[in-house]
Amino acid sequence: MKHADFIVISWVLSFAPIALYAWRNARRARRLDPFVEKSDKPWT
Amino acid sequence: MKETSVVDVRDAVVLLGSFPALAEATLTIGRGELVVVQGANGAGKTTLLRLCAGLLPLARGTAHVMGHDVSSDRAAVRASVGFLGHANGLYLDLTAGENLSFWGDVVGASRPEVTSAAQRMGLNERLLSTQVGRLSAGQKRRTALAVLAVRRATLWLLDEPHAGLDAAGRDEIDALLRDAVGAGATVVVASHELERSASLATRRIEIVGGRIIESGGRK
Amino acid sequence: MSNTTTSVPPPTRTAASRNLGLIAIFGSIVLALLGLFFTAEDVDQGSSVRIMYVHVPTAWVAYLAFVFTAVCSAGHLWGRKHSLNLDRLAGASAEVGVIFMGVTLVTGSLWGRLSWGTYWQWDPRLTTTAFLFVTYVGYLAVRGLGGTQHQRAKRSAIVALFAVLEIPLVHFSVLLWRSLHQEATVLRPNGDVKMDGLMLFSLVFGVAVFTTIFAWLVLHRNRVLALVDAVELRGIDAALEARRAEEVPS
Amino acid sequence: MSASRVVGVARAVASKDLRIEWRSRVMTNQVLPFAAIVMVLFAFALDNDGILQRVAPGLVWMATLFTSLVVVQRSFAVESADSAIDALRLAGVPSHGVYLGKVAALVAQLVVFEAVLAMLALILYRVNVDLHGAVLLVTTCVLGSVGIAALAAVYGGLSVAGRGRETLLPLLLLPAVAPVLIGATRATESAFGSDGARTVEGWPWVGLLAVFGAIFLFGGTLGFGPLTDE
Repeated sequence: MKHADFIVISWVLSFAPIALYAWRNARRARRLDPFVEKSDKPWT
Repeated sequence: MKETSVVDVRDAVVLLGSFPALAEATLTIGRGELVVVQGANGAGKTTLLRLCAGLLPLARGTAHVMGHDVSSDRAAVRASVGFLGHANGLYLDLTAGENLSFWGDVVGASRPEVTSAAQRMGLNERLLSTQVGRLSAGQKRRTALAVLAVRRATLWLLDEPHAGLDAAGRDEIDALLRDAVGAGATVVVASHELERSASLATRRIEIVGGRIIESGGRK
Repeated sequence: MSNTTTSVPPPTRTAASRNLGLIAIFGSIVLALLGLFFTAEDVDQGSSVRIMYVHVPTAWVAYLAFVFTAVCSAGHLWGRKHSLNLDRLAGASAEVGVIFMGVTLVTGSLWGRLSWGTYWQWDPRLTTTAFLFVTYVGYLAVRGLGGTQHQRAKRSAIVALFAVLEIPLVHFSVLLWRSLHQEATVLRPNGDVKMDGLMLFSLVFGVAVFTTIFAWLVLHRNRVLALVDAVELRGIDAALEARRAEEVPS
Repeated sequence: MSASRVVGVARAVASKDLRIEWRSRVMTNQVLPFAAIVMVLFAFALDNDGILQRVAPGLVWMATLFTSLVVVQRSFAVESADSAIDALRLAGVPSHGVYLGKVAALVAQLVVFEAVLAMLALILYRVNVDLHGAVLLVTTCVLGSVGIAALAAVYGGLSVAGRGRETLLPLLLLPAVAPVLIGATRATESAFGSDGARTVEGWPWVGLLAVFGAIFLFGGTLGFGPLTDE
């Protein structure tokens, strides 16, 4: 591998898990939404 | 109000995992009563006793034992309660005598107190020097009751204390419970044996589906 | 996944969290431009210094997350209300911290491959980080043990305080341990570099960007955990109904 | 909660634990042979006399750590076998006393194991120890055991006393005892004279072990009660 590859891989591996985590989190929230009521979401 | 009743449980919900073993149970027990709790397996008898002993957290409702809040002041509740569940709470590798003197040391009971508790439960020298793991079910139970006596509990919570005992053993336990009530203790016994508990109890209550239904009134 | 489910905004979104997310994304793009293109190469490290702009911020934020977890846990334990929300914040922060720390370990070893010629070096900071990663994986396992929400909160709060206590102890002991074998680290670059203005700015900017990402993730995660707990409580209502319907045997 | 009450409970719990272990012989008949075979297996795995002498201190402490996992699980399995742990919670017993008693019994057992492991290292790995080294070794074993036991009792109470969580114990305990492992191994290296280390160099590590032990013991005393009382 070339020098530049390491750097690109580092950056990708930094942001990919974060994006995956955020996406899964949003999906979880959408799935839970039908089972709760507005009073369970004090932030809205 | 809370001072006069030994147990005061209101709308108590207790969860085992996500299963409500107690579903808004309400119960008041006064000083000096000998209450028998009846109900089918899974009705919530054991859970009720464990709640009163401060061993289970309350999901909803309130529970006071000897005036102490079970959810916030468990240490005070436990200090005054003697609980005997399906397990005896003994160390199987130690002898009955070693078990008794360990609990005596831990709660600060004197040697004569330990000896007299052993005598009252009919534990002779031979039994006291036998490892608990080698004792019969009834002998283990008697050892466990002797431990309760050493602990000088004022509220006795017994879960199926007659289980696995022969007729003589059952009579012994009944006599002991009457003695304890006579000495000022309050006793709650969970049992599914109707005729035996009928002769013993000053009051019977029935528990169905995690809720308490008063059946037999005071005698 | 169908279009309709993804187009609906998640129920954890508010205007504030949305703006925070946009700032985080915009910041990440600027950071990438700075780190990958505009900054110069380091005199000693060459272009491998470009890994530092993600490696150092994620490491910092991971430690920040663990300290935040400890603060929330202490707040839960000693607060008068024993707030479950503080417990959920602690859990959310630890989860994000573990992810960031995992990222730190991966980028750290990639950087090590370039600078040291090896993926792993028993460098005190790297070693401490690896230990803490495992420690907080353990913390998350403790959170999953079950019981009531208050049991979970109390139990995990105490474990969190133990874990944060381990940070200085492990780091200190690993430092002492390494000081015996110094040849390895003295001859090789250890990650501290002399930086010019733009490089230093990019690094600090990176810390700010990742802190924003952290705040955004924790905000959402905390709300999802609140939903999970709420669903559990609503499940109790249903179970109570079912239990009441049990027939009284005749 | 008076201090004498705590000490009384600690003494009762410790002597009870040690009596159970003495009576059941699980330690002598099962755990000790396990520790010995680990030491022999290390010799097979590192098939070289020179290496064995150099790494002997590390092997002794690794074997100690593995053994401690078994010992701790056993220590709390005894409590949960017939729900004695419930009885302890119910007896209004100060949890500090239970904790300190458990730690004391664990330390006593670990020191015995370490003594045997060190003897095995002397014999199997041909390590030499002079008198000064022996004193250092004993001090290290006692203080190292305190550090391990102080943490192990907390995490053991959390993971073993609550049914079916035994697998959590190594995950929680092993990273946390890393500082103790480092300090104890270095001190033992000095005692064994491994790799040219001099005996006097070991004492600062012993000081470090004392500090770790004190911190963990303090934290454990505070945390054990709320953590095991559910």
